[in-house]
Amino acid sequence: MIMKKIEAIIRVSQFEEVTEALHDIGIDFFTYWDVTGVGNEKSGAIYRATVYETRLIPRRVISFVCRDKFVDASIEAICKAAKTGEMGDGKIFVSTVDESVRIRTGERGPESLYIKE
Amino acid sequence: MIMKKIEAIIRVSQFEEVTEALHDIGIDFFTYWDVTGVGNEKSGAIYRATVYETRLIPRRVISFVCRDKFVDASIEAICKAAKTGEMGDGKIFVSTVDESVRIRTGERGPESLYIKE
Amino acid sequence: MIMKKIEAIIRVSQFEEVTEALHDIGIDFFTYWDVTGVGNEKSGAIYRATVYETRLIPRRVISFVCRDKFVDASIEAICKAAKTGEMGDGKIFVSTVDESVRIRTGERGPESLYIKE
Amino acid sequence: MDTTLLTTGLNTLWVLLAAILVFFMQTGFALVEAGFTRSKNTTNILFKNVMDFCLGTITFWLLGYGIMFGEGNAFIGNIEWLATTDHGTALGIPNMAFFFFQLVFAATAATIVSGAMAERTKFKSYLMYSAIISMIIYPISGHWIWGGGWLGDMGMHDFAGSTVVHSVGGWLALVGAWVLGPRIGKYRNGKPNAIPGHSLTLGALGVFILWLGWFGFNPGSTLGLGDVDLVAHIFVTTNLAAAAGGIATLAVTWLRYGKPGLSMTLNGVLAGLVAITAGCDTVTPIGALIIGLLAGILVVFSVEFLDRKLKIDDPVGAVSVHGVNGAFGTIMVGLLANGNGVTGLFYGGGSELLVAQLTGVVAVAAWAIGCGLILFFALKYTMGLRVSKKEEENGLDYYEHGEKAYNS
Amino acid sequence: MDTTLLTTGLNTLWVLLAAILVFFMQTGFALVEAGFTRSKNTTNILFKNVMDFCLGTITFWLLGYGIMFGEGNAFIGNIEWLATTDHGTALGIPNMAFFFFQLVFAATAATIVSGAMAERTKFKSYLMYSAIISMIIYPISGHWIWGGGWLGDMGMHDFAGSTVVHSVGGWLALVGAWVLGPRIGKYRNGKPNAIPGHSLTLGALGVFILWLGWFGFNPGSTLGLGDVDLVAHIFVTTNLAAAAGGIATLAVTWLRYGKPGLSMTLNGVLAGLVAITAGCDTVTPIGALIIGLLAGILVVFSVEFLDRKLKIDDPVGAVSVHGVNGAFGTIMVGLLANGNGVTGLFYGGGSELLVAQLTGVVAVAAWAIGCGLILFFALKYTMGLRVSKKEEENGLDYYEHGEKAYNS
Amino acid sequence: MDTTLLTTGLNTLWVLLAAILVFFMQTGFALVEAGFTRSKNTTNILFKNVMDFCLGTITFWLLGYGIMFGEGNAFIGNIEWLATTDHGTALGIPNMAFFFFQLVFAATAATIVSGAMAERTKFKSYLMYSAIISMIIYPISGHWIWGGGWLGDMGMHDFAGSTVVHSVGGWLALVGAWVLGPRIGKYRNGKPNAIPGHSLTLGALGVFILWLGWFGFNPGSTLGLGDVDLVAHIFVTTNLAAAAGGIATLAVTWLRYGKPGLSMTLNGVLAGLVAITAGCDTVTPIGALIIGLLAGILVVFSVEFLDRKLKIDDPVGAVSVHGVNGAFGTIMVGLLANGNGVTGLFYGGGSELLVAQLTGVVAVAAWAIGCGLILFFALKYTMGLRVSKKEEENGLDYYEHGEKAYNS
Ligand SMILES: Nc1ncnc2c1ncn2[C@@H]1O[C@H](COP(=O)(O)OP(=O)(O)O)[C@@H](O)[C@H]1O
Ligand SMILES: Nc1ncnc2c1ncn2[C@@H]1O[C@H](COP(=O)(O)OP(=O)(O)O)[C@@H](O)[C@H]1O
Ligand SMILES: Nc1ncnc2c1ncn2[C@@H]1O[C@H](COP(=O)(O)OP(=O)(O)O)[C@@H](O)[C@H]1O
Repeated sequence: MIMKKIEAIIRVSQFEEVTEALHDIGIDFFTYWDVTGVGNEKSGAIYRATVYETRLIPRRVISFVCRDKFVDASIEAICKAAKTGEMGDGKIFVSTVDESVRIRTGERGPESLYIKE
Repeated sequence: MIMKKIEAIIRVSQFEEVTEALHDIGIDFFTYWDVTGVGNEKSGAIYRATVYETRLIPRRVISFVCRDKFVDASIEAICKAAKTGEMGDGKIFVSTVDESVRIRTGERGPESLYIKE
Repeated sequence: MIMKKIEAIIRVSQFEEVTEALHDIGIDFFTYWDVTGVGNEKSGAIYRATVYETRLIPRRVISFVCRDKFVDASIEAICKAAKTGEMGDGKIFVSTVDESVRIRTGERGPESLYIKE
Repeated sequence: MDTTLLTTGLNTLWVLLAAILVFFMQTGFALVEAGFTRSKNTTNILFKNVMDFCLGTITFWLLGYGIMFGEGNAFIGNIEWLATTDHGTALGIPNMAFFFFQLVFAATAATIVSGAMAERTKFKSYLMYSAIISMIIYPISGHWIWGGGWLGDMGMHDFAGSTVVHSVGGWLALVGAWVLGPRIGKYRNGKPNAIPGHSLTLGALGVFILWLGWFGFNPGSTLGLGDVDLVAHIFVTTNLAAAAGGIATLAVTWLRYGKPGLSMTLNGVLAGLVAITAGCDTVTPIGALIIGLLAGILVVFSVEFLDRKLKIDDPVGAVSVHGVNGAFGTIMVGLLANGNGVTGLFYGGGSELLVAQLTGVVAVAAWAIGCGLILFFALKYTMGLRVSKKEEENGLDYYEHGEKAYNS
Repeated sequence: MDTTLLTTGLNTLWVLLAAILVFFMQTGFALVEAGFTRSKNTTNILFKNVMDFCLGTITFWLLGYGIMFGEGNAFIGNIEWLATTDHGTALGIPNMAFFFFQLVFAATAATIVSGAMAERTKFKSYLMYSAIISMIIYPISGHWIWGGGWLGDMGMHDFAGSTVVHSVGGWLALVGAWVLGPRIGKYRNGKPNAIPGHSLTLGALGVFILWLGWFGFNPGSTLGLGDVDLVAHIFVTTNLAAAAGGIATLAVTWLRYGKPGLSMTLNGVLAGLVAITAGCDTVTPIGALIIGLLAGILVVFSVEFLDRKLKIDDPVGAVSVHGVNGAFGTIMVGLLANGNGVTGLFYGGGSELLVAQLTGVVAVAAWAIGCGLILFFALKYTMGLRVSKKEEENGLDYYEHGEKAYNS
Repeated sequence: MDTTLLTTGLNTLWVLLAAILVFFMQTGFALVEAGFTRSKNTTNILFKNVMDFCLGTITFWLLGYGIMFGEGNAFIGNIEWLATTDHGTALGIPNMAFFFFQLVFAATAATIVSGAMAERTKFKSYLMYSAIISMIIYPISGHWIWGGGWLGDMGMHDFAGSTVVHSVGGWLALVGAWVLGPRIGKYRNGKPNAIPGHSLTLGALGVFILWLGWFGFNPGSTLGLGDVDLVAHIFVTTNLAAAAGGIATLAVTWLRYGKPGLSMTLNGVLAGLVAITAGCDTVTPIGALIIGLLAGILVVFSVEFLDRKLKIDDPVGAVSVHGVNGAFGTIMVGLLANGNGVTGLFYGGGSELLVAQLTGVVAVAAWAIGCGLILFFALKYTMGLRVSKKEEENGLDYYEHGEKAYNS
């Protein structure tokens, strides 16, 4: 079974909704961190006497590895939950992962991604 | 020679040990950053009068690119050093890298990964 | 058309120059975050009475996905802008992306990477 | 200088120094409120705290001082523009010294409200209501107790302002937080979520500064050093209640939640301080200890009650600390007073004092809640009270000010 | 104690407490400067603020005090080693009390400069010029006004040091920032960029602490409590000007930039405080309000002018706050003075005072700018004034100190 | 008021204000300790600092005050519950004023210990030993010197507590840190590692606040303003020693480590302040300068010695700053005293004073170390002193409190 890595760059404000949407389709494991995105969206800013436009917008990356069959559902779920319709909603990138290891058990491959206990 | 990217999501508290374990097998270059992991592990938290369980646990990502032949040793080393045996020890993901460039010299491919002076 | 992900680990101090260099070749979208790099570069540090050398150097990761044909130009641009010639200038890694989605529109594939309004 | 000049000099020095300490409480409030809220709203909350002192200065000077201390009648003072009518000399200090001392108290009442309404209130509306509180609402109820009004005449004893300052602020905060509604994400399926503040360091620093300021707030209310024993006594009771409040909350959180919690304990210290404020001059050190302990317990249950039952979202605990404990401390005077001319029920003073205290607590609560309802609904239906969902989610700093508090 | 001892005791207490408050302003400056600059230079800017007080203490004690207050002539005092000649008793307080009070003022002047030159000045050169400012430059112009020199004789009135302290610091800052040149990245294609400071929380905390300290700075300059009305009056004027400064800047930024800006408003509060310093004893409360409002407006345009026209990079606004508003406030005394023995033009006092004020402003500006040019160019061509491009880009903390301010 | 009342008023005011300043030192300690440790333990260290003042307040009131100042015998005072026996009137101030002043000193001694034992001590055990220090250990040795005990009788001179307060805290800290053992990761292959604190900004802010507080600590120990020259003198000596300490450490770190280091220099300022505390009233300004310079040098080598040779892990330098420099400063009085009724060896006062000083230093060190050994071993073998490896690695905030200090 092939494993895929999904990286979604989203608005920080949509994070809760995306988490729930992923939960609903069975994705309960992921890793996230905060980044700065440079894209189409601009925002007006002021600092002391300087008014300026910045294209540096705070974003959050949600990253997880899942089995192939989850990819489409994940994309759909993220798209729905992360969309506001305004410029700057973000991107999803999918790539292939060769191997996965669960450190605690040493399990390898897709197996290491299942929920067990 | 094929190059692989290894990304290990570990407990922050195991970082020193993982660093040493990698050093022992000849991996001296890597990049890391702090992330939040959502997984099986839960932790009890309190804030003012609210007691709650959070699945958001601080983690560290260690990321490095190495030649194919280092992959197994790396996985083994990380597994040993990062393991505590309790839920939440983290994951290792391996994927393929097409190209690598050392900015300073412009060297490409696996060569750019060697230790040189 | 194939999509590639380029991840460049650079000095924070070269960030502005790299941004401009990328802009010049038409790359206007990317995501970045701050990381710590462990590599050849060392720096002297002092804390209270302890003088020590640290190999933990602040770095910035610039990450973007682009169409295949941009890869070489990007590498060249980054190399030029990020280079200081001293140890520790960083690395560029290129890998393959299977799918890309623009959350706002649901567009998929290379199309989702174009500048559109 | 002769003894008359020296006496005035000494008393004035004390009042002004106490006022400086109370002024510094503005800083404490700013830090506590910033620390207990998220970093995306930090510029906003700091800004509000800076501006409410600026606005309070102007409005209390313009009208508030006269409304509070002007002779007037039992319910309201006079319109005396620019604080020029002398209310200080009769107390043995210059009018401007008394005015400045009262000004920093007025600003304290106003600043309490911003914490409870943090992270979702429009900046413009904030400026509006903050000005009105310092100019009208606070001075009127203040007049009742300290300005020669009906509650003071009834014998109500609120030495340094548990009710006059803290309760008024607390009840206004209650109404404000209720009219606004909870922050997005505070309740999910009716259950309260934790929204941790961005820095307990700021919170703790703020509480230390407030504690410091209270050594001006309470003993400074003697307005002089004629009775040094009294002043020293107040230092001790104030400090004991604060310490007892902290210890009690520590114990309660430890027993109740399994772990000792700093965020709540910081509230406990403040609860002790608020509760002792009314009776710091008259209760014994043991009385202060009791008041502090009870306040430290009360604050936990009050926070829980607001959070879980009333579902009113008060990010910093302003209602429980200032409203509830201000009322509690005022009532305790009716029971535990034993000195400085007042005697409570437990020391054989009869129930008269207790009745006066209860009347005062209820009257001021009614006044503040009534005014709050009118004020906040009026704002809600005119300029609007709450920012849009988008602004709230992305942070007020970003949309309202275009300025983030933290950068690299 | 008898009344003589009591009088000395009371006055000394007041002066020493005021000095403590002014000392605490060092902390305020340190925080404002740290908050308004980037985190890669935080260790450096904090370090500079710690060291300038250390060095100022030693150098002002060694020589500065004598140069400022020694009888000397109209232009300079005397070489009096180790502050041993008594200048206090004549004022009714111990020499050491007066010395300590003056020392904290001297240190304030020196510390102003570090903000404008932040993020690019060599540490070694900083220590050098900071010592020279406290030892020589500040005391000489200070002598002119407060030490029995020619400007004081002319009738110039600078009660607490708008010119003596703030302008001197501000003009030196101007020259320093100009000689250094702007930070890398401040100008691109001739247009100014925003380089946001790393923490508005630190900025706001610093401003609150400075505001607090000003209640020592201004009223403490009475050097005693003989006239309590005057002392209380100064509290009120000082506070009103600060509040008005904040409100004016809020309004200007809101109208001009579309959003209310905290970073600028913090400067506005300080501008009001600096501007009222010269005349806090003599202007009326309404005069203070006017001075504060104008200062709050002036500071915005001054910052813009420096930033956009002169292209001088002053990261914290030291030149506009201390230099420009120090001068402005001093001049306003010539117009609005109305009490404490001086009367300005608008109150029928004639133009003499105004002329003296203008003379003082110009003379001190010339002195500070002249000294600054010599000092900073001398440093530039000897030990060097600016760090290398690499050090600046990677942060001064890293290269100059090997110590980052923030770690995990 | 008549002159008697005025005298009491003035002296009481001074003592209470000084006490407020010393109270604020709690904040300084909290910030220094938080800044010099890692962010995963920030809630914990702040919490400890809040609680030790709460507990100190209660325990010193309960028993400590009587044990320290009760007549008793040469070694211990009396059991006097609730600080009700009057020890103030004889000094010309109310008992409660003297009590409050002494309370804030006691709390200082206790709080010193938390820094050295930071990042690995169990919260429960901390509360325990902190209470015992304020209630018993500190008051007993305090009695020897300030309470009419044998060291005072011998002529030992410790004006404001280099030994009474700082050394006691420092030696207890030494034992505590030694019994606990170093933090995980502090030593690797026997060589000390740097574990940088999470915020030098907090560290610097804390040091500024401590410096401020010292203007209450030292001159406040006059307990009155009868001798204003003495009070002013103490301001100057205190400040000179602090500045000299900072400069000396700056120089040493620069020469020794190649770069000027802020973290160490902050310790240097504190070292100067601790060292001058014993003799601030009697040494000349030049004496203060010398003491400060030597303290600033001594602290560096002391930190190195502990770190490298003794391998005792003291994250904030409490032992070197308070223990070593407290002892050093006390001894220097034997050499450099020259006023306020005491004369040291160098000024022809003979060796008697020096002997008394040395005796005091040794006796108090023995007492503190002895008590520390009993206390910390007792705790270690009963409730346990150190958290588990897992808790330490993940941070005490997480496991002990369930509350992180910093959130987004
Ligand atoms: N090619 C890309 N590679 C990496 N990140 C990208 C790329 N394009 C967009 N992003 C990220 O997605 C965010 C949103 O993209 P943006 O272009 O602003 O909006 P939209 O996708 O709605 O047109 C950007 O801020 C950036 O972080
Ligand atoms: N499929 C995944 N994709 C990305 N990160 C993951 C994934 N599964 C786990 N992780 C990361 O690994 C951490 C540990 O995983 P967890 O499931 O809690 O424990 P364990 O692997 O021991 O069962 C998580 O907190 C998360 O950061
Ligand atoms: N194999 C690798 N995998 C991941 N990151 C690397 C790798 N090699 C280097 N880096 C990153 O690049 C940075 C610079 O590399 P370094 O070896 O110090 O300099 P240079 O590439 O000039 O020889 C390192 O700090 C690290 O962040």
